[in-house]
Amino acid sequence: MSCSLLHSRSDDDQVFALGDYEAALPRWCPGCGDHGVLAAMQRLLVAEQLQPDQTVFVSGIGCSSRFPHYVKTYGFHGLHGRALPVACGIKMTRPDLTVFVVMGDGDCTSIGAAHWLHATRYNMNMTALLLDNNIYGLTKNQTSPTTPIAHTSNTHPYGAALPPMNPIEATLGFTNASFVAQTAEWIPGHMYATLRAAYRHNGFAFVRILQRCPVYTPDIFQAAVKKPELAELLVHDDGVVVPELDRIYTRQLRHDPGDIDAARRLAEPTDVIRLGVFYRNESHPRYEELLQTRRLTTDEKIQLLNQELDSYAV
Amino acid sequence: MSCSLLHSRSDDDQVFALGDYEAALPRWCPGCGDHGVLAAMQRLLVAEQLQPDQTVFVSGIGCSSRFPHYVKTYGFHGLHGRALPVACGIKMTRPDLTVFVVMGDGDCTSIGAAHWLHATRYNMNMTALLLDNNIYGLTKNQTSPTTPIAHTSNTHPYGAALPPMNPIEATLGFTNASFVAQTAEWIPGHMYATLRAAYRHNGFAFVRILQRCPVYTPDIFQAAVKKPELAELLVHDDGVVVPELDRIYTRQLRHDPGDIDAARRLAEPTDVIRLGVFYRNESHPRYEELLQTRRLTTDEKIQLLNQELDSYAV
Amino acid sequence: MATITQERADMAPASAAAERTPPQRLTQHILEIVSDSGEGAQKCGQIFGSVSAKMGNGVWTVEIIPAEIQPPPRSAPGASGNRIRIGSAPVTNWGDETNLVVAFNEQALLGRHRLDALADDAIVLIDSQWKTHADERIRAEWDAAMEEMSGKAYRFVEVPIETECLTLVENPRRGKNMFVLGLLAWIYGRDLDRIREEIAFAFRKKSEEVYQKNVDLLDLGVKWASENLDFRFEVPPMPEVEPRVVMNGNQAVALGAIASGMELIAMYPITPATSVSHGLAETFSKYGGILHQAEDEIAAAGFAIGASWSGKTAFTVTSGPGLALKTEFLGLSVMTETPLVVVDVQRGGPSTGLPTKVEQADLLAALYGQPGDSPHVVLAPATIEECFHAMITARRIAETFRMMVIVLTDANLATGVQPFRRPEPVHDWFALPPDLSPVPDGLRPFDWDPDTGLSRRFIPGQPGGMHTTTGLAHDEASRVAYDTATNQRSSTMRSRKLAVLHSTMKPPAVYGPDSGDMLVVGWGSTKGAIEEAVDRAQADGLAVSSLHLRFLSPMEPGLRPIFDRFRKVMTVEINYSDDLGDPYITEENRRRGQLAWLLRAQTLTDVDCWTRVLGEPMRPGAILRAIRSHMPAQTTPKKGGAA
Amino acid sequence: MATITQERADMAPASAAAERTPPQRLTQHILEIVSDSGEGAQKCGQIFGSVSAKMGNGVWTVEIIPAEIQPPPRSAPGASGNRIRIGSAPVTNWGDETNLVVAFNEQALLGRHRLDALADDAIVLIDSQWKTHADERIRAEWDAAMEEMSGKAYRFVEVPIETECLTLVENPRRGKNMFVLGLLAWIYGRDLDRIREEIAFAFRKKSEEVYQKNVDLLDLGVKWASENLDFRFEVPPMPEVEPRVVMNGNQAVALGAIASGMELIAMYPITPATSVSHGLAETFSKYGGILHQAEDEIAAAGFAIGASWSGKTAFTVTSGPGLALKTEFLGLSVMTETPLVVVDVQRGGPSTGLPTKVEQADLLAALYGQPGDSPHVVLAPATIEECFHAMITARRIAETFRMMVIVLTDANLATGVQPFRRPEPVHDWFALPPDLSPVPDGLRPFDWDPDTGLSRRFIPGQPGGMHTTTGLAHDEASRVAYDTATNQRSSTMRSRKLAVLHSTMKPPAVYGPDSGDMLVVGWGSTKGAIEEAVDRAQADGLAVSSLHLRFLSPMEPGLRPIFDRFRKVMTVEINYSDDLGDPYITEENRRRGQLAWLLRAQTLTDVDCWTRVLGEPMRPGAILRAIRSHMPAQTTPKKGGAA
Ligand SMILES: Cc1ncc(C[n+]2csc(CCOP(=O)(O)OP(=O)(O)O)c2C)c(N)n1
Ligand SMILES: Cc1ncc(C[n+]2csc(CCOP(=O)(O)OP(=O)(O)O)c2C)c(N)n1
Ligand code: SF4
Ligand code: SF4
Ligand SMILES: [Mg+2]
Ligand SMILES: [Mg+2]
Repeated sequence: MSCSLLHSRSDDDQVFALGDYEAALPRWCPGCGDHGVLAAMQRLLVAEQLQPDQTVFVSGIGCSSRFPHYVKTYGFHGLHGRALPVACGIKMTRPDLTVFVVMGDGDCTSIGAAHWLHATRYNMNMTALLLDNNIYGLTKNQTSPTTPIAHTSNTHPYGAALPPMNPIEATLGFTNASFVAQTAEWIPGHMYATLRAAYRHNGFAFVRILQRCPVYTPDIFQAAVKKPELAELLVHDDGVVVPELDRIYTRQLRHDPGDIDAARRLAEPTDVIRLGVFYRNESHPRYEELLQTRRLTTDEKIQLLNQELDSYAV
Repeated sequence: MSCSLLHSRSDDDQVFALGDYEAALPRWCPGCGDHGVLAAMQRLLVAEQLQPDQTVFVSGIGCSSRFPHYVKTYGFHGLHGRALPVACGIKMTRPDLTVFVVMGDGDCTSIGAAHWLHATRYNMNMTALLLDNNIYGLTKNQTSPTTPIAHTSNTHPYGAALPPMNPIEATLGFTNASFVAQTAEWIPGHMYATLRAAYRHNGFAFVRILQRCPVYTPDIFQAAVKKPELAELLVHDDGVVVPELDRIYTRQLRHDPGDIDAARRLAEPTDVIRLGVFYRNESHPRYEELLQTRRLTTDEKIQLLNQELDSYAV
Repeated sequence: MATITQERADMAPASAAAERTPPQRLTQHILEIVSDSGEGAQKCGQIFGSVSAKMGNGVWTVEIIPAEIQPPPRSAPGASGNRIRIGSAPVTNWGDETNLVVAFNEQALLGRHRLDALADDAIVLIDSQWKTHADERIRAEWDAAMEEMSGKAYRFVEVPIETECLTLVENPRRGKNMFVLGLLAWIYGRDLDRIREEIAFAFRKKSEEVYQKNVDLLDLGVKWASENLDFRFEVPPMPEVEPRVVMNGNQAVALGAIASGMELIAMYPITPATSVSHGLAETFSKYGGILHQAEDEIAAAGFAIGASWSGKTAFTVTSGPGLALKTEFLGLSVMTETPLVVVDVQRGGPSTGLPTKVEQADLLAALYGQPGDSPHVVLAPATIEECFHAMITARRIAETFRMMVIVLTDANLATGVQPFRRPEPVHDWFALPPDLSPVPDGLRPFDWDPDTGLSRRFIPGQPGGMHTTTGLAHDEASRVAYDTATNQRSSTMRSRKLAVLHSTMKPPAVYGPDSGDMLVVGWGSTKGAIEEAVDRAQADGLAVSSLHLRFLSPMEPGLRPIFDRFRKVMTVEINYSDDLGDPYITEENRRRGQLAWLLRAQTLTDVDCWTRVLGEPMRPGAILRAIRSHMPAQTTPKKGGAA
Repeated sequence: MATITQERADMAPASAAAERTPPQRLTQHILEIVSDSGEGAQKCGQIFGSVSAKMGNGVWTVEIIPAEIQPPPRSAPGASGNRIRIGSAPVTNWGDETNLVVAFNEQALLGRHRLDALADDAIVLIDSQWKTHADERIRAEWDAAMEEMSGKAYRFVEVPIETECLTLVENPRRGKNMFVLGLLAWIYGRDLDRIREEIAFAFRKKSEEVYQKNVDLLDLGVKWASENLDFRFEVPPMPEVEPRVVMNGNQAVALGAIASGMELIAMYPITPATSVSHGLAETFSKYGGILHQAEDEIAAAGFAIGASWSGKTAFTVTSGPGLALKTEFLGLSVMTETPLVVVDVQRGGPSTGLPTKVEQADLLAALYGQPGDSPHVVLAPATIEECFHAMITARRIAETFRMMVIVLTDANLATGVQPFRRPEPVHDWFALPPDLSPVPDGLRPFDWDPDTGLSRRFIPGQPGGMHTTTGLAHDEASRVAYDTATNQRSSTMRSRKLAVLHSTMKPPAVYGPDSGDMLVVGWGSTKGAIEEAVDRAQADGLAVSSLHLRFLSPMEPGLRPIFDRFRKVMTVEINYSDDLGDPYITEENRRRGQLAWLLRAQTLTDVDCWTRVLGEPMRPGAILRAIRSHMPAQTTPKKGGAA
């Protein structure tokens, strides 16, 4: 219905600088990993010169979901767990818009799990970020599905009972998954390259970003931050390659994102943290394209409606 | 909390016959696959001599969810999509009860998807059946997530737009999955053996039962029913082996349910219908066991409570 | 198509029998055809109904649907068919008990009998084969059924339906319905040409031979009737009426949505709302519309809100359990002032309740279900025609006021079929394409007008309009705001919009004299039945009038002055209320009908109520009895210190 | 622990300064300590509060929590700390504006000033370092802040807090709070031994050295105050009181749940309800209890219902958005008559609204949110002590009546800390283990007593009780039933239970004279503030009384007769209502406070309301002003034809 809207663009020649994408001053804690994600995203917006008024950030509720307030584009800060349905409604109505979705781990993998699974299946062209700090931050320290087993929180003072959910493994099992990647906010170069690959992917791009929460989970990613050898980069021309990291991140594995079986094997829990594109496949249809129809003028509609009414005539 | 309840059992020496498990007359359409599932289940109840008053069937809403009304045990016919949370609450409170869950494809994989994913992760000891007729039956013919692409229904008169969801593939991606199997209601022997294996598994056993709906999806499983060669049986001593089927179902594959990678490969969409146990792993902890605590007498509670109140004393 | 004269010439019955049996003139009659499901009674009824409408009768058709998808044959609960009320004036409701029934077997008949659906003196045309059936079990069932029904004065007419059909077809399950249509055509003098047209249309995808076979069965029925029956009825048509369309309330909602210019529906299937989407699934895309079947009702609401927020007002359709799930998103729509239209086709509750049956018990949930203060509009069409126009009104209000609008219909409107004046679509019904022009400097996304609370929303794509919409408390610039003043101010602005809408409304019109002993107040689908009951009451000399409300939020103005002119005010609703006189029930603890409760708070009038939750539409006769039994004694003071 | 004499001996200040500065005697005083978060103002306040309670004062403590988790230092919205009201009688609410504030920097102070939190003549002790800070930007901020606050008559006392602390510690961020505690100990004459005990307890996990350092800072504060301050306050303790405990409302709910014998909570985190589960997470398992953090609120409700159905009544705890999501399951609990206790700790709405702030706007959603007719109980504790006992009552009603019970508390009760009479647990508070004895022949799972609607539920494991519970309409045997009579009957039985419960209730007691010019009616956490306002109004000679409601469903009996004895009835609520006199607002379209709305329908009395949604607890002074401005003119008739 929105094809015609495409022609409503303005000042296409304008060049956008970082400042053009900066909105309210971020209110995250000092040292919060979300700051880094925001920086990488704004860098991407500049690099891709995305029209602020043609770009939308949709989020749920959580520390991470404050994201849209800090980017000077259109934003929708909705309900806890429900970012994806709103984003899908937007993209369906306005395929001309660039849509980013920002979710927390509780937001996406707990209360939002059904939408996560189904949005993956709809495979609409948007970029979905899971800012995974392994904890409920905004509500002050409760266990999330990705919280490591035995980690203590306010709801599990004696330690989480269950092994953590593996969002990459899960997404790879969702029908129609077309882009599944993992990166870490403390490796800006890798995060940027991954966000760019996700943005450029034509379909539903799911990126899990390992994110530090110095307040409630300071310990969790500490080791990985200090020891690059704990991370293994999945590299491939169809995935992400970040040459400048080669010196520090020597542990690298060539992985073809087209190989789903390999992707699933690599996604299984291990003590190394694998970063990169696990799976990518652009052959899946995009739901918004399947449903697009020609936009009618009111006159055309009236004519059709009269015909239809006649078929009900007494 | 309920250990003590275990001792409240009665007449343990009684022997139960089929009739002891028969309740209201099934109201499903003639030829509905649900009749067969009911028969197989009642056969299992007899074989395992399950105490009717110690057994609970929990369901959502749908044709298939009428199941509990037809079995003379305790039953909870709850809300559409919400059978699993209720079942988990029951099992947590009463580990002494045997719990079966009956869901439809819309029930489990659409509106109930979040609970499906999380109940798998909780891995409580119960048997969950997905009666998958690839359609919304009770509401009279709307597309479900498992409806084949291009299949027409009342909500998609021009054919389903998306490829069908693959529940086996999805479940195999869910963290903590411990038993994942598929069977077909038109092969009673195989269905029975699969239900028995699921029941005997200590953990959350998920069984997808391909189910015919002669009213709305008569065509879908017709070929498979007529042509045994379209089905491939996954056989293994730790899975299901049904010798009497060997003559008709010649297409068989030895698959070790302990091999997750193989399981996932076998679960990928193909034109053959694979039946059997894809994955089984009893090493995962069961949530209800992790949370069980000693049941206290009221006196003990009062004593503890007084201590706790004292810690708040002015 | 046949000309008038031809029609007349061929008006059934053209036989001598017709002359022998002069028709009895009636102003209205209710007939129904019941069979096992799959025997085609529904098609028979549909054709009879639409031909009657085309001949100029007022018509109200209701499907008789069994609880199961495919119930066993010859079972009472399995009765399936069609119930048609025809009149020589517009018919506004399904009426009282059935006057004439054609039953394919005695069990289907029994099902109807047990529901009290048949008039004491109903004429029952029944297939005689079962009475003398070879299977003695069946003969026994027949006898038992007759025994059970013996209390009533039904007038049985045994018809060898199957035997007759077998003279033309092998499998009577496929033919009986046309034979029966023939019987009815003769009894009610229906136009056979028109019937043949309908048959031709019904079987347009089948062979000429199939068509001929059905027409032969039709003629056989006419012939049998003319030779064997000694009664006929004539329900004269209305004088030439303006062009009409005939459809059910869900079809009207779907067409109304199209006429409103909305272009996206997100829904999740639920009875009895789903058929709205079935209609749209066929046609919506031709209008550039999009239908999204979501994974659940929550996602459907979110999807629709996303669509509205980024373009044009979208809508969602559901029923009780789905409304419950949408609750949180409805609050978000209110808080973010994102237009949204929500259609709730009410069914029997609470919980899963009675999915296929009618109830009006979602009113308070629609009004107050959302935690926090959530001002929004609730309106309830009273007729199938209004279902169409309500969608246009709802869309316009939603957009003008940046408001969530709930449209309450019910299973009675959703499944009732009735002819009404053909809508003539005009431009201003349709929403305009979203305005994507640049946002003037200094304008903010919530620049509430301090008087009206109205503000202009920004849509993505509008240069200069960038902002983040949030469900948290926010100020004019859509910034999250935790301070005391902003929350008080923004709450006031969201609420003010309802007062502004209210200020544009006129008091509702009283049906009947505008003062008297009793005023019956209703809302939604009960209008026709209430007004018919009021007409009869007035004919009996009772000083009763009625009032029907469409807007429940904001409540329609001027009620108190109207109420003051009546000695008693009573609502009639299809929802639950305690009955005075029952154990433990007092004036003080009595739980009242939902509208009655609202009106008491609104007008401080001691509004009484008479409500039932029988899972069926109100019968005018039952309402009339309630009116009689609730008439104020000449002595009662108008307002007692009730509570 | 030190003996009385020792205490007296060591009562601060034991200094000459004390003699120089005789304390000013007060009946109550409000003080607060504000700082950047992380500077320990909260601990300082907590110790002050609990020592005051132990000394026999009435106390009400409220945390001052910034919106962000870790706001930037020296920012107005980042003000973090503790607000303590002490009195020589029990303190029932947070009171009005603050009388004395200690601010670690001028920005934190400014945050409080902007919220109108400080009395015009408040004494402000503020760290002087910023005024003369090396960084001129900071000096400029200081000047700007002073400028902004110049409108008020605050009495500033500059204290070299940091400078002094640096004489003992390197990093003052860790020490200032103890120094300030010393200042306050001297000003209010707090017992230093008790303070040292509290410090010892607070740092029990730290080294002796840490403890000593803190005590040194404390003494330094006392010393500085005694040498430099010329004012002291004495708020005399109460005469010996019965044993008391001190906690917030969420802790009371958690302990009450334990005392009720419930053994399972299923929840999903949400502010401000979550801390109920934090407490239980620590201790519940010791009682044999189970805490399940579900994947969402829907699952939490389903899990609790499953637990209740198969064993003992379970409960769930949530706030507005979560209540919305539970709506469908609440309807199922009602329909299946499965006991369930739902605690809704209300926060600012609608939608995500003001998550950390107080509001009372879920009342109508709690009562009417569920589609269909869903009779259930809604009760609202009025004090922190009642939060404890409400859980015991709720559990008992839920079980006795097979009923869903919603307990409405709010952020004010949840976070307010107050001493109250120590509960003395007794056996009959606790639920009995489920009875698994065989079901007598012939008994059915819904054998409703025709008078009371009560029936005995069967629990899995009971031999002979096998049946299937369903959310569809059902009969006594729990069979799905679509017929008209069964639906009317079962609806009646579910509703009847409320009338029976109502018949056991007594009319509420009026606070103050039982007749007069105005009756102020409230519910929930506003009780203390309302009654304090009423006391003051009576002291000023106004004929005002108040009434506080705990049961909202069924509504408490006898209201109309009480209302009739007052010339005007007005509710005071923390929820939204339109104000008369605002544009477009008329008596007719005015949207009223939620309780006012209920009471109008219930009593047909023209109940007025004064409500605000400021996101903060009611201030007695504000209520008093509202009472004054709403007093009926001597001429007004009691009930006008309002609507
Ligand atoms: C329906 C609903 N349930 C619960 C909440 C409370 N809540 C807000 S954010 C949140 C989870 C935050 O954790 P996460 O999603 O991981 O985001 P983070 O804060 O860690 O970035 C919860 C439970 C809510 N706002 N709405
Ligand atoms: C909350 C809610 N939404 C929708 C419905 C309507 N509904 C009942 S069953 C059903 C789906 C039935 O399909 P499935 O789950 O596949 O079960 P089947 O009937 O095919 O066995 C739906 C949508 C409902 N009862 N409740
Ligand atoms: S609490 Fe954790 S996740 Fe939230 S803002 Fe602070 S550091 Fe970031
Ligand atoms: S509609 Fe299909 S699934 Fe439902 S009962 Fe009939 S055959 Fe079975
Ligand atoms: Mg998180
Ligand atoms: Mg199905």
